[in-house]
Amino acid sequence: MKKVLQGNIALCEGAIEGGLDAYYAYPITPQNEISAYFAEVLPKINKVFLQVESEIAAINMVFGTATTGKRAMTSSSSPGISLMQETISYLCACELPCVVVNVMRGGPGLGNISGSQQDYFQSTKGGGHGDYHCIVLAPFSVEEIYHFAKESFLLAEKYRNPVLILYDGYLGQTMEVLDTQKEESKLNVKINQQVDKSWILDGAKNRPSRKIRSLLMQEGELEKHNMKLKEKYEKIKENEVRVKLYEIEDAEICLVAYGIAARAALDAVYKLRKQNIKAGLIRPQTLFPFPYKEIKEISKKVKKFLVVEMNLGQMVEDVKLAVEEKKVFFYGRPGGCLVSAKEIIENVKSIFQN
Amino acid sequence: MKKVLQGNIALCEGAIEGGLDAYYAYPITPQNEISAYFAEVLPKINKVFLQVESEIAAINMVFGTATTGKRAMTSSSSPGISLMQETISYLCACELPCVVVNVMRGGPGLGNISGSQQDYFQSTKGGGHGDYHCIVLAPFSVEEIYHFAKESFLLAEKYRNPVLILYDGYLGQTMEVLDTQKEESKLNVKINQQVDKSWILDGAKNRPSRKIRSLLMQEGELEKHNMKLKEKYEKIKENEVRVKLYEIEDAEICLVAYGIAARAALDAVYKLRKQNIKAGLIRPQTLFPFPYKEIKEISKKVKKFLVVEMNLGQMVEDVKLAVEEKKVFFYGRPGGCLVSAKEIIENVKSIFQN
Amino acid sequence: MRVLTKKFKIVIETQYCKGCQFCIETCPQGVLGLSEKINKLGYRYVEVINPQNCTGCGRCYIMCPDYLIEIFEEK
Amino acid sequence: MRVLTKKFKIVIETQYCKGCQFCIETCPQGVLGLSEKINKLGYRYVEVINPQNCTGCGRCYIMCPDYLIEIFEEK
Amino acid sequence: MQLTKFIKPKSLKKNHHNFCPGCGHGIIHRVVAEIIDELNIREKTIAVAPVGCAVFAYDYWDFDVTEAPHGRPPAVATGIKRVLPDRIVFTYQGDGDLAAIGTAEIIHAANRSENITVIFVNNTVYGMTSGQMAPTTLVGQKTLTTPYGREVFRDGYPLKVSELLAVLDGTKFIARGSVTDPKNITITKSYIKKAFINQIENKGFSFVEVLSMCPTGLHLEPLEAKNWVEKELTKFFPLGVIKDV
Amino acid sequence: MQLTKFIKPKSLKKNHHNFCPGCGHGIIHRVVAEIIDELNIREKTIAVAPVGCAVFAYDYWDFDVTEAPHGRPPAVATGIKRVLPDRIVFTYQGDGDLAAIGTAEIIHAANRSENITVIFVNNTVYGMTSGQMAPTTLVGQKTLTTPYGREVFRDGYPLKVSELLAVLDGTKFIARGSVTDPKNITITKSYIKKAFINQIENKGFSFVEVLSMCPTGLHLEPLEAKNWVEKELTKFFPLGVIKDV
Amino acid sequence: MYEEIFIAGSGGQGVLSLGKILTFSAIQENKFATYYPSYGAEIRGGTANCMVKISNNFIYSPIIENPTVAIIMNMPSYLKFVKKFIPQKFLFLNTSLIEEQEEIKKFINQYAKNLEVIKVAATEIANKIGNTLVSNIVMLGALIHRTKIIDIYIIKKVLSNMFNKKNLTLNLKALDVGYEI
Amino acid sequence: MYEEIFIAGSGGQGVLSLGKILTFSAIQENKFATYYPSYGAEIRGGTANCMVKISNNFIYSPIIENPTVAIIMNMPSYLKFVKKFIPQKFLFLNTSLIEEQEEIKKFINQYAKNLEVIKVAATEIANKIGNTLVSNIVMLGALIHRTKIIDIYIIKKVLSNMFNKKNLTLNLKALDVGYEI
Ligand SMILES: Cc1ncc(C[n+]2csc(CCOP(=O)(O)OP(=O)(O)O)c2C)c(N)n1
Ligand SMILES: Cc1ncc(C[n+]2csc(CCOP(=O)(O)OP(=O)(O)O)c2C)c(N)n1
Ligand code: SF4
Ligand code: SF4
Ligand code: SF4
Ligand code: SF4
Ligand code: SF4
Ligand code: SF4
Ligand SMILES: [Mg+2]
Ligand SMILES: [Mg+2]
Repeated sequence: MKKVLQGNIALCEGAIEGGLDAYYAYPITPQNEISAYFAEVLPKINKVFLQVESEIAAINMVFGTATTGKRAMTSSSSPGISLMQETISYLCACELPCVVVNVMRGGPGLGNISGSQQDYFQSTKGGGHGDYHCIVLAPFSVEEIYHFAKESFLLAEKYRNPVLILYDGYLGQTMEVLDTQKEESKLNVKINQQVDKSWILDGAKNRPSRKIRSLLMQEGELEKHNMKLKEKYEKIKENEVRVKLYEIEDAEICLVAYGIAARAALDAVYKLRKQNIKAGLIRPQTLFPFPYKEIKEISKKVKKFLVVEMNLGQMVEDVKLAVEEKKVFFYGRPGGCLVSAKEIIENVKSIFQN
Repeated sequence: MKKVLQGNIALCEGAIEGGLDAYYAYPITPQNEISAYFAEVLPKINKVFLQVESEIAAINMVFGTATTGKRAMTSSSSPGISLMQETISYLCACELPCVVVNVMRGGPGLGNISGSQQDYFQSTKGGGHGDYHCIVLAPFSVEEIYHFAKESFLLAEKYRNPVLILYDGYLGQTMEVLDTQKEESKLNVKINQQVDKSWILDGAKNRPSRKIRSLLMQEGELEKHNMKLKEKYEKIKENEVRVKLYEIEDAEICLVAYGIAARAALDAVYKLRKQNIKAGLIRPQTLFPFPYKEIKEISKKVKKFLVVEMNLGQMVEDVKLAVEEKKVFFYGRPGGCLVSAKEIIENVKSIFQN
Repeated sequence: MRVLTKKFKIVIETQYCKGCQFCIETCPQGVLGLSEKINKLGYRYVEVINPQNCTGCGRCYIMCPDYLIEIFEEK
Repeated sequence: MRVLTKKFKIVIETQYCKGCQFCIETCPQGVLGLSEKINKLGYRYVEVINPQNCTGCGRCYIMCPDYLIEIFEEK
Repeated sequence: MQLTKFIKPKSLKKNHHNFCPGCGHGIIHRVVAEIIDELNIREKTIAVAPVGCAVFAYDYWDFDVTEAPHGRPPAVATGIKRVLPDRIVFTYQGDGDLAAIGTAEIIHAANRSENITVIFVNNTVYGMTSGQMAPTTLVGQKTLTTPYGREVFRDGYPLKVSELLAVLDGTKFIARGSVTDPKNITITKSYIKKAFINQIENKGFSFVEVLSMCPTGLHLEPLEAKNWVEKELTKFFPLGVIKDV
Repeated sequence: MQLTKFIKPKSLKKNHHNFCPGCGHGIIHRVVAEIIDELNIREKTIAVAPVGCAVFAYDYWDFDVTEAPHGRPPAVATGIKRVLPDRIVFTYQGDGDLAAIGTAEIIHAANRSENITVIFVNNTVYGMTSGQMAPTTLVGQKTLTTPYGREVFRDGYPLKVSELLAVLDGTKFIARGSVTDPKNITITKSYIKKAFINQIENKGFSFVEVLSMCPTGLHLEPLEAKNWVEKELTKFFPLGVIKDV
Repeated sequence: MYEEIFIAGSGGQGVLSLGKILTFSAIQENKFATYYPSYGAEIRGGTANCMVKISNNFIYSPIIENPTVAIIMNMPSYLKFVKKFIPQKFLFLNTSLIEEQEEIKKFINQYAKNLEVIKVAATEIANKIGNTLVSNIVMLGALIHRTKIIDIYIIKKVLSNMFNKKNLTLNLKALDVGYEI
Repeated sequence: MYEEIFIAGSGGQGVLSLGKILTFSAIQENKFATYYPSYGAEIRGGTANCMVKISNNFIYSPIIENPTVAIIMNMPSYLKFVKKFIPQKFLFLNTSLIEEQEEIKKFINQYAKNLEVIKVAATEIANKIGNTLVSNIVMLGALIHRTKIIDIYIIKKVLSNMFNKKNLTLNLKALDVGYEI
């Protein structure tokens, strides 16, 4: 079905379609439309909407709801997400499936309320303490926001792991058309997948009592738990990488970009081709797991890579982990500035000139 | 002068020697000795000691004190540091010099109270939002803790940037001898360096009023500020990299390790050499800035690198950014387990066997 | 009958007025009114319609959220 | 004079006793005392020294922080 | 000859602010500036601005001002006052900043009786983020996130911050004023002045809550918003001195 | 024939806890377990353990228990109760957990009148982290971080959490008990039971503060610690029902 | 086709609605369209604006780069935005509230040689129809008439999905009046 | 020289002090030494322990890997630690509080063939001297006597820096008595 929605609203509709049970949040621009929408709609369908005292409270309510096996979500923007880092580490440690949404804005500090991609490191390497990973989804259109939101709970439950949906203020505010049926926007999950719920807390009725905890003080216990988590992350890396390739076959230069920046990059690709410059685009839809293998494979043929981000250079490090450093170029704008096709084209040309 | 001190106490004595004005903190193991010591000593020398309601309050008091140009410090361990991420981003954005200490413990989540190195990413890539960097110092002995603490304020003031001192619970708890005079443990600062204090808030007497802020809403303002910060970081990268090299000249394999793990690695190096395996060690004392250049230079001669960390593999990514991937091996133990020379030796041998 | 022994000058930065009308409502003497015109901020702004009635009470000054009003006493 | 019409059995897991003496202090009948010996936790533990005096009042049960004491009524 | 009778205080910069028409922040900003002038403390005052519509205070006041992360002004002020005890330090915070995310910081600064002044602007909504429910939103009040009105059952009761803080031994002066008319502005000014004088006299934590209007967040015309504050809000949040020890 | 008179409640696991000798947590754990048994709600109870010495509660109670990040049990409990309103949800928190880092969460859960039960163990120190000052530490009391005794001027006043929460309209039952003798334990038990029954009857937020002894943190022998709580602590923190509506 | 439309005015003038109606209509016509509003604290200070892009192909960036059309509804927006978003084809001005400035006119002329300036006294017209609130729809009518960006019947269909009967009549009238100027 | 010394007992038995005294003394002798205590919640449950390493060279890890000496002051520590930290040279047991277990003895024998077990009724001896609190120093005396790890005069010097006069006398006495057993 075709719809016209704002990015932030597509998130809401996707989440509801995906079985959201409870949403907790604290206001912050540029994602206030999410709370406003849920405030109106969730009470009508008997789901929980709660505006709470802080982002820390919100993520801990998500923690609580997740312990019961119900589907909980919170959303915020960069500074608010920073405040959630301790609990996100706990959520990963306790293996609680849930969904966190970061509609990124310009940073650091209070920054501004424009869109940005300055939280890539925080999202993918773990902004909190300890070795852990959220699964990070990076939609680049309102349509992908919808589908990723819809399927994020299934993905989280498949691995008992938090899913982070990461997009920026520009995309969050943009209204465009989407197709709720579109196959290619979907993730590697099944609606009726078998999920182990033998760990949830709902009262020890006709079963032994259960506990959820991350404190592992016995010798070696915590190491073992870390190793178990590592295994899970390896499995995720193997199965859940999603990346879209555009005009790669004969590309002489390959752009790498995600989210809103990938739209500008794609624009640039087609414009460059009109000017007979064979450009292509690699667009990771998952940032963790990152498509190292896929990019490495491509790098066997492609000589140059231009990573385009709306920051000072973050994902570029991951690209360099996949590709020889000297092949990798970077163009980025921090501080909430949208990159444009024009700027990208100029950069591509100057790479070829040097 | 020689002294015998516990790591956490050396931090205190170094900080006092370095001119600490105020310390704010919330208790957490394994760094409670710091508060206990300061609680006893700071009141006697008319400096501020305050145990406060939370880590968030502590780091924000540091923020307040830093706005006045006075020397403020807080310390915590992994979960507590995660809670500080939002404000650390603000501190970097507002360019406030101050010192934050993370005595790392096992994670993720509540984890355990043992020492670990699982917060490398958080510390070096920015656990908070936005593009920013703390200068990250990684002492590997009680002596280095003392000297780094002592000189950290000067370094912070030199760049108007927070300094993060990063060590683990093992080192924090260990008591050993140190030399308060030792030259080679010192940083690139001068006691009487000229520092610009024209930005501090102390009342607008005989001067225009001042403001400190990170909200930059005018078009392009925030991007410009980010670029200014970037320039600063580049300067830091140029001038402040510190790395110790051991037995590198003829090394066939080079270990890379920092902090307590580097001690085990160094032990392994000497033991390996006794077994006629030419091992060397690269020990970064600064994690940001990271010694990419130095490692790259060494990689021209050395064929193999074994990165040793007390985590699931974090610094190894930075080493791979400096050295071709296939040369780089990793050995790590997460969850608060100390790596041992024996384990490292085994790993080195198995690398040579394969 | 009240006798005005002093004269007051009301200075208003009308180009920054946001037309909230707080000053108009609070003035007991009906000194102020709202212009039909729009200033460069896009608001209908306040104007002094009965300057002679001003008693210099300062209520308008106190109420103006944009601190646009100043009152001077003329001797 | 009080007549004991019931008999009570006091069961204490003394190997887990931490010797806090709360039970001893609270017992109005002097039923309990502290052993000279040390249990495997390393504490001098509680022992029943005057079982016949027990009135089954349960004060010791209520006070024991380690919930080691149980009282049974024998008929 | 012209005598000045009512003129803009020196502690305000010469520029003009960006608040919406009829926003109470403007009035309170001016009142604070007047007090700073009258007490002659402009040169030793350091203010801590919140995150909220008043974040731009540093652009309007002509004394030293720092930003603070959302909700943390009391902690930031503590960090300033502890190392510069002879400076005058105050925070200026909205109801989201102080009564929601910053609850722990205000309670503990109050409990420590930090010798600072706190100005708490209660406009019952999150103005800056477009009018969501605040802790002080009245029962039944419609906001962006309570489209059907605030429900006690779900959202809890409007938080009476002043009465709550008054329970703490650390609080030395607490009062609630409003800015809906010249008389109340004058009273509010006397409260805030007292809260500054307390600090000068080292009496400890002093706190003034100011009922204020956010026409934009309330979706009312300025005059309507002002009347609503005067008529409705003061019913639930009674004006006056709550504590003075 | 043997009749059981006083036996360990079913809601306690068969193992033994690791608290220090004379630690009040053990008594309170047992009392809670007895109540859960008596109300026959073991199979629908979900507890939220704090970070603090009681973090191991999940190892001792034989019903569902989750950990929560330090200070956040009220938020975690909210997240559980809102989606499972027919379960019995309670938090068990120390004075560091609840009254320091968790201040905002407890105030707002109380203000929302979350229909949960909160058991607040006030032992005046941070037991888990080796005996630092807590918000409830008495004036003059020596702890690891107040080696010269708690000073009002620097550290503020001991926080009376129960009295503070009682100001909020959202709190329905608040009482303070102690565990220094069988009589007070019995009274405390009746408070906690009431706080659970309130929840069963959907009355809203119910809160019981329990004065408890931490011999290790106080550096006293168990009996001394118990006596100190009985004699000294109750002077500042009076026992009894504080609010019951 | 490819149009970048910038629309600005005061918060109460319905500039965001105007943008949304254009967007919905374009999509009804099976075109691609994006809509990007000003939001948050930006809105304060009297002006609101939005950016609409309409194209036969997927639209990459929702942000205006080379505006083809600009609709300016009040004076502050005129002062603030016109020099920044100089349209290359059409500039619609609500002359009820805008007094053109020589300096700005000159500036525009320099960068947009073929620009056509269309002046509509939208607020006055709306007032005559019955409510100044429909000044945006009056402007929409004028826009459609002059630019033919979208079929007016589609616009009417979209409007009829948005309004109840009473308001619809008013809005359709405003559209027609605007169209017929 | 290279010694790894493990010391365990109850919190009140001064095992941490014992470790510190050894460390200070070794450093006084210009040796390298590290001291690593148990801490935090670990200490609860009746036992405290510390690890001391003494060497002529820089010590890399403060954690015991191959203990040469172990000093066990009470029964819970005996049960908890001896099998985990089997010393290769000397095992000092405070027999006042420890009853050796056959199973543990066997286990140890298997892994430390040349181990010498030295039994000291430290608590009783300390009690006789005047205070059970100095049982640790009695043990220290015995340790120094048997192992010669550190010169006893250095130990005395360190002690005299640590205690006031009254306590010093008692401690020196305990040291001597322990030394002379
Ligand atoms: C950590 C964090 N969370 C949320 C926000 C978004 N935010 C900015 S201001 C504000 C609330 C403003 O409300 P209030 O404090 O009442 O001030 P007002 O604007 O009403 O004066 C919020 C939630 C933020 N900037 N940082
Ligand atoms: C974020 C965070 N900060 C600090 C700690 C360390 N910590 C663990 S328990 C505790 C306080 C314990 O005191 P209390 O809540 O009074 O419980 P008690 O042990 O006295 O029962 C602290 C500060 C932590 N685990 N996490
Ligand atoms: S000073 Fe008083 S009388 Fe004069 S204009 Fe102002 S309010 Fe009216
Ligand atoms: S009070 Fe000020 S802003 Fe409001 S109408 Fe009067 S002059 Fe204008
Ligand atoms: S039940 Fe009563 S009388 Fe019997 S031992 Fe216990 S306290 Fe004493
Ligand atoms: S109360 Fe319990 S732990 Fe304490 S002495 Fe008695 S039996 Fe032992
Ligand atoms: S949104 Fe409300 S509080 Fe903010 S400036 Fe506008 S009226 Fe004032
Ligand atoms: S430290 Fe205190 S609170 Fe913790 S277990 Fe020991 S006595 Fe109990
Ligand atoms: Mg507000
Ligand atoms: Mg406590």
